Amino acid sequence: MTAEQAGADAGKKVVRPYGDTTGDGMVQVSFTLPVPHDKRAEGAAVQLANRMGIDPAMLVHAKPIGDGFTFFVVYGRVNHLVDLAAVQVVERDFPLLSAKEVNALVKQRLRRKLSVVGACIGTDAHTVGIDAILNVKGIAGEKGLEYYRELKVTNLGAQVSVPELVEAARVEKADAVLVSQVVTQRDAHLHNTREMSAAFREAMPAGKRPLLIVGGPRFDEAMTDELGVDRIFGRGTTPGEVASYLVHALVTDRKAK
Amino acid sequence: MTAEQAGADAGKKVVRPYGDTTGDGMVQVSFTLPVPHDKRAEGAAVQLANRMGIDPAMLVHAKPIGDGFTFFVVYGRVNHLVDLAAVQVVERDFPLLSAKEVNALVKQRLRRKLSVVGACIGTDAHTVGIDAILNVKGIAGEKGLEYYRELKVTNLGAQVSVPELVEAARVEKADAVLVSQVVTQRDAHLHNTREMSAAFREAMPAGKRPLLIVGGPRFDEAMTDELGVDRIFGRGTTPGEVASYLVHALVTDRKAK
Amino acid sequence: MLRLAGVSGADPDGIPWVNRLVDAVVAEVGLGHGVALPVFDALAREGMTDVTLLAQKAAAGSVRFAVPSGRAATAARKAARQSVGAGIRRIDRRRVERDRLVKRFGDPKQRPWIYLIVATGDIYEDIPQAQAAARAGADVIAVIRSTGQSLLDYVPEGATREGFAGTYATQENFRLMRAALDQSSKELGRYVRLTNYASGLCMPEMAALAGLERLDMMLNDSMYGILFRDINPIRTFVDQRFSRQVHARAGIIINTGEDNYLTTADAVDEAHTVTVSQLLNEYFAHEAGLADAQLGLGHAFEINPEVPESFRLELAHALLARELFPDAPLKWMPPTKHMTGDVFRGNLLDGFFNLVGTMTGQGILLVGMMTEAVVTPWLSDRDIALQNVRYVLNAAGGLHEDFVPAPGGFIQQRANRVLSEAVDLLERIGDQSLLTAIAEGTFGIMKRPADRGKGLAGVAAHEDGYFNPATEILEAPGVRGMSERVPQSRPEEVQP
Amino acid sequence: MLRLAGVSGADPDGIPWVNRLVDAVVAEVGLGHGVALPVFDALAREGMTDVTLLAQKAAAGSVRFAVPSGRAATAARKAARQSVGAGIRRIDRRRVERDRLVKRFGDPKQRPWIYLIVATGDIYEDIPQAQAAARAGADVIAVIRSTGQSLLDYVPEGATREGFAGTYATQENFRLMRAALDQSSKELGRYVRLTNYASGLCMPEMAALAGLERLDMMLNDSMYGILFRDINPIRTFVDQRFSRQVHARAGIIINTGEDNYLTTADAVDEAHTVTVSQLLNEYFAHEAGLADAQLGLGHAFEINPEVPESFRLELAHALLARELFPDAPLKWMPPTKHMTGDVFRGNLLDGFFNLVGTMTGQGILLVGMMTEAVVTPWLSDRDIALQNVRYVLNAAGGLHEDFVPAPGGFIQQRANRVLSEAVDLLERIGDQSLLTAIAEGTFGIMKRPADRGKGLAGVAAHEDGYFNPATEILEAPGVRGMSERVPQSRPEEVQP
Ligand code: B12
Ligand code: B12
Ligand SMILES: Cc1ncc(COP(=O)(O)O)c(C=O)c1O
Ligand SMILES: Cc1ncc(COP(=O)(O)O)c(C=O)c1O
Repeated sequence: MTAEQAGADAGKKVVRPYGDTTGDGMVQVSFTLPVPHDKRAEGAAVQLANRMGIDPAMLVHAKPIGDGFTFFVVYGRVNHLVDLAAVQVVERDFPLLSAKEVNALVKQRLRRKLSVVGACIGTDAHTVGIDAILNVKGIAGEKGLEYYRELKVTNLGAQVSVPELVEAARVEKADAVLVSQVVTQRDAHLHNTREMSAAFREAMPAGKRPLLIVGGPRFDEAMTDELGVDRIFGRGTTPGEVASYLVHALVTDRKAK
Repeated sequence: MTAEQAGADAGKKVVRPYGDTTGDGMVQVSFTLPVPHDKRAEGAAVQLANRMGIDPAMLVHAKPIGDGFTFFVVYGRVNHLVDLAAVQVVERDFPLLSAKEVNALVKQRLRRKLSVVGACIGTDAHTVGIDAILNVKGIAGEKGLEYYRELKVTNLGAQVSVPELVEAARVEKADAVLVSQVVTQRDAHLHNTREMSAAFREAMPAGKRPLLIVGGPRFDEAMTDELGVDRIFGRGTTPGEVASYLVHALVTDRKAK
Repeated sequence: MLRLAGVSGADPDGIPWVNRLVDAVVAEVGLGHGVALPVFDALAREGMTDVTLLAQKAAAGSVRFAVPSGRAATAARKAARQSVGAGIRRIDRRRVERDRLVKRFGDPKQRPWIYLIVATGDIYEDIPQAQAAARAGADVIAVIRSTGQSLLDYVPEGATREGFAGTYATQENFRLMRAALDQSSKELGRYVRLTNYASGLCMPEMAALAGLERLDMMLNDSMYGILFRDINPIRTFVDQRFSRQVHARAGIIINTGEDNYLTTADAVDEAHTVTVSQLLNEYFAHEAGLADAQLGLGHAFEINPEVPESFRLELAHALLARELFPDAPLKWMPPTKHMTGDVFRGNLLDGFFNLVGTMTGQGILLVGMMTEAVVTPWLSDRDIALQNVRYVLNAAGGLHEDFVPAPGGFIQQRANRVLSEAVDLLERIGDQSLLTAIAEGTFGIMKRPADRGKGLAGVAAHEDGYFNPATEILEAPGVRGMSERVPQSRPEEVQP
Repeated sequence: MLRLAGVSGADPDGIPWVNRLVDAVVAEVGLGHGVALPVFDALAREGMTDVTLLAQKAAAGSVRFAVPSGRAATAARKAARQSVGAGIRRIDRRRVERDRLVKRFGDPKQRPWIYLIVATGDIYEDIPQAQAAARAGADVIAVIRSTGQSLLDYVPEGATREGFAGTYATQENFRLMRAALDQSSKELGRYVRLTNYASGLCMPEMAALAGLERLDMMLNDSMYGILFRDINPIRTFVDQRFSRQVHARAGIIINTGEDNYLTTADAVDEAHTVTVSQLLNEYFAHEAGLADAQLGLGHAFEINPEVPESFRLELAHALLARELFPDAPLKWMPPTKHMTGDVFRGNLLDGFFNLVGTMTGQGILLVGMMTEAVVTPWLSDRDIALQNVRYVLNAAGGLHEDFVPAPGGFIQQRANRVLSEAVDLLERIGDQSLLTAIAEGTFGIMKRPADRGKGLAGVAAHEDGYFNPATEILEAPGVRGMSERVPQSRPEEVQP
């Protein structure tokens, strides 16, 4: 289903937030301002809420934190409309295949095992996400890529440096490189991903480069171009989606790459 | 202290919300959209957050409610600045007096008891707030206005109609009328206050009209003109503040009215 | 009573014909004999059968009323009995219907039942919200009515889309919501109950309409109207009796309002007034024919959370109620007074409230909302609140097995103290009278003298020959017995 | 060891002189004899006294190293003992100082102690946040270090303002934070403790720096580095022993890392691995001279909240740990794995976590954050979380009196089952060896063979004549006795 169809299906294009009545536009906001608690601070909080488009803004809670900070909770009506037609979503633009179908397609069309190299790069040591995708155990009742007979999976684990990753991709003749990034403080995930894609661009000519895929719970899936990767997977990804995408991008629709 | 002084005191004029680093601008938002949960709905939530000035917006939680609604939690950096110098606050512009001082000033200057009539008007039956201000018991360790020897308090209680209130004000020769409004759904408090001030304007000539005061936890104290009242008191008002204001407006600074 | 006789509809100004009729009767012959005799006498004289038509004529001033005597009186009494009896049979049928549906769809699996409010102020917004709530786990839906309704001396007509903090309770709104919840019950395989208010100046009418539209529970307190709506005490005691007789007949569970006291009085200092009120509500309820299983006696988690050991004090109070009324489906009310705009803290407090509910085996749990101090509940508030309840009941539903108040310890001592304060207060009330106690501000620190309050005009002493066919039927022997036999509304116990 | 001898500072690239010196020694004579003999021999030969200066010269390539023998060796040993002994005396002085300050400012009034993390990635943001947290009730502040630090083979230098999800652990950062918290302790009249990590490739150095800068607790686990950082198992076991000897001497409470297992393994299925690890940590700790009061053994509230009776299962596990280690200040860790972006639910779960903490008498409570699944904690998250803890401890602090697991009931059965599974596993480990068990993925379902992992290059067998003055001093008789005598760091028990 494309975004347009989805919009049409819903039968309406413009909506507002819903508190308890259609169109009431109600939202909840909380934040801290670096000012001591007094009336002026409360006024400042209302000002911020107004700038966010909340009007009238009900300041319902203000609590001093330490010396120079105040925490606020604001409720109110936001004036923005949400235009569903303008929503840009990375919809799944490839068919979801079963493990059997994935294996069959790789075997028939590629005629060799598809090589996948995975890692958590940088100083990130959160392997649970990439393991969920790669290890046999899988997640949410789906087996991971290791379970697919026609995929050859090399999982490098955590805290892999970018040069190590590039080298492993070369050695394993990787068709695809799967990188996980979970720590996002100070945009660590973005920095690391950019460093990774730059390294591959530098190390290999365009045609020889493996498909670059990153995943993690806080990515914006629309940022592929900005990050120089082929695809981004977010919260709640399942191995089946990843396998289907691999087949789509590397086997059935090579130009997609 | 005026708003300007306060701004100067803080030594800085422009601030941003504070997550864990100065200037990071981080806020938390939650709302429901009247759309079923899917990727498009998540995109719509991010769109709304963006319109509120949050960019990048991290959609961290999405949960379907019933058939056609989805609840979202978004975190992110808001781009607005808060200009402390532009904050408009109703600062207390009268001195805070003790009960003794209030009594003394009324006795010396007014030379009669000051008559106060209070009520919850409309269908509002939340009397705890107005009772806190009027009854001897008071609130937060302060006695209510009944405790002041030189004030004559008539508390009409709950669900008083506007005509009843105007009549009582006339009978009691009210110097001030104190009205409480706690229910705010569909702006009940604003409607009722406007109805009340209009009735007083109609029933009495400007010079004879009692001072009109409303209070309640969800009022915006800056709306006096819009509502046609002399003063608005919000969350956490104490009887002493109200008594001091009465003396200021009716005794020591009559023109203030 | 006239509602049971089938009077319905309203004049062009929205005043129901019932009220126009009563006004006409009272204007001519007063209230002392009841309205049944004059009305059915006039009906016979006019050669009519439809009481609503009579009301319309009376409103137009074209009917005369008198208190009949002799044969005319006997005939009027008979007609009245027949007409009202038909209404009561309709209520009986709705009760059988409920029992059938409960049997088909089933009761909630867990105790306490999960009770949720909707309060959008528009019946057509309330309906989807109620259905969403049911789907998310609510067992009972309470539709909140508009702030002003309790002081209206009539019941508005038709579907309504207005009101503050709730929309009006009307027969049509009852019908619409009950139908919607029947649909949800079917979908969910669990009978979803519906609640409204038999409270305020129209307490008896509300009770009748609830019975007619198969509502399942009603807020109905013997003193709430007096204390919180300043309604005349005598009127309230009379009305609550009649309304409870109707509830008894309809198999409706009443919810009493002790929680309200703790919003104005301190929950620690005045804990015993809750106990006393529960005992009074129980007494009046039994007297009106309600069975223990119909007594949703109220109490609440309203202790200031800053008080040391507040959670254990709540446990003590909740256990005391549980032990005093072992067969009543106690209604456990969430924190409201000490809720603030800090919604994160609010949701936490609600969780601990839920925990007390499950640890002490409460019957009905009114779900607390994190936005209690902010707005009437949003759709999402309700969802978050239900998730909270589900977590607590699922994760700690069996904790009561391991909860054994230390003998002679803090909890037992506290419960004993509240009980003995309650006994003292009851003795003091016994020495004076309940009306005096109320006048002196014993409950919810509200002072309400017996000769004051709203609706006083509607209070009249019975005169000789006073006749109310509804009370007569409801008080007939056997009926009381019936309600005694329906403690759990189990289908097999229903009278044929 | 060289840190204790006073080597400090770093080269222009930020590599500490300590590391340059060790590298130089290893390049010439290997690691088998320890570095003390070659270094102090060279020092004598160069006629120097300052080891840092020697390191600088060595880095420049202008010093030769050899393993001395005969008189030169005796002299080097003596000099080394003196120099390192001075460092250890500095640690002793910091310990006495702590005891004095605890006596002056006092310990927290309540158990569990409230333990809070700061993790801004900038020491100068961390400081005010830590102070705000202390003011809001935190008893222990843990400064989280940057993600990459555990795999650095050196300790960075100076105050740092960078890092992801925390800033670096450096001696200067330790000093700055300890000074700030001393100020807070004074202001608050309560000694606020400071925590960091003795973990990763620099475990022993961290321990030494912590002792020198009067940190009060350190995360220090016998297996964490192996399982979660893929550090060579043998290196880890060696390093943890030395670091624990230093902690024992410094009066530092260690925090073990069993909570981590439950982030990768299931908290119900693998509950017994936590128990086994606690027993191992206890064994290794005693072996290194730590007293029971220094054993902050870890465990966590990580059962999927959807599991029926999950709360009671948590109670069972927490009680088991409490009863197995009655004298240890157990460290109770909050939910992380099943936290989601639903911050309202998150705060609720944290409340029930806090409740288990107080009901089962845990020693140290790491405060859970509602934003666990979202960001490293914000200032406001910490405030909300502390408010949560305060509510629970204040409202239900005495509930343990009324909590009596039903004999033979759900909780007891569960605890028994976990214990017997733990015993079985220990027997299996006894049959093979701990290194084999680790290699096979017994803990946290991570497989870690003994001949793999990071830092393997730093592992060398002791050769004849191996000499480490620090271990010698720390293992000297009497010292062990001392740490046994300081179960609660009570001032009067301190050795002069
Ligand atoms: C488990 C855990 C740990 C474990 C990790 C164990 C391991 N071997 O992975 C341990 C205890 C070791 C740990 C340590 C730390 N952690 Co941690 N940890 C978590 C926790 C609780 C759960 C993460 C998780 O496993 N999620 C479950 C998996 C299945 O979900 P997922 O990662 O999102 O993966 C899914 C998708 O995103 C996607 N996906 C992910 N990667 C990829 C890759 C590809 C190619 C594809 C296609 C898809 C894909 O598919 C997966 C399946 O659906 C989170 C909090 C939380 N509740 O989220 C914190 C959290 C991630 N940790 C955090 C931090 C800061 C740390 C530490 C740095 C703290 C410290 N200083 O001590 C350390 C050091 C770690 C380091 N060097 O990176 C922060 C990160 C903050 C931020 N946003 O920047 C979090 C959010 C907690 C917090 N609020 O502070 N942690
Ligand atoms: C107590 C209470 C009740 C009691 C009232 C008892 C009584 N005699 O007052 C009872 C149980 C009867 C009740 C009933 C209802 N309530 Co009510 N109730 C509350 C509650 C829990 C506390 C209000 C309170 O007493 N606050 C304490 C006082 C001291 O604070 P305050 O009112 O803000 O007053 C201070 C200041 O605002 C100021 N102030 C206030 N008035 C004035 C006036 C003047 C002149 C001045 C100078 C200052 C001033 O000074 C006061 C002292 O500092 C709130 C929820 C909450 N936690 O806030 C809901 C709440 C106010 N109730 C609410 C509702 C909807 C109802 C009902 C309509 C529900 C129903 N349909 O059944 C009914 C009907 C009431 C009616 N007809 O109005 C809503 C209102 C929603 C909204 N924003 O519109 C609330 C917010 C709960 C909710 N989330 O749904 N309620
Ligand atoms: C018994 C009872 N009746 C009625 C109400 C509602 O108020 P009103 O009757 O004013 O609508 C309540 C409120 O909780 C109540 O407890
Ligand atoms: C014992 C132990 N060491 C260290 C850490 C932190 O990780 P790192 O050493 O990678 O900074 C933890 C995390 O919780 C831990 O439990």
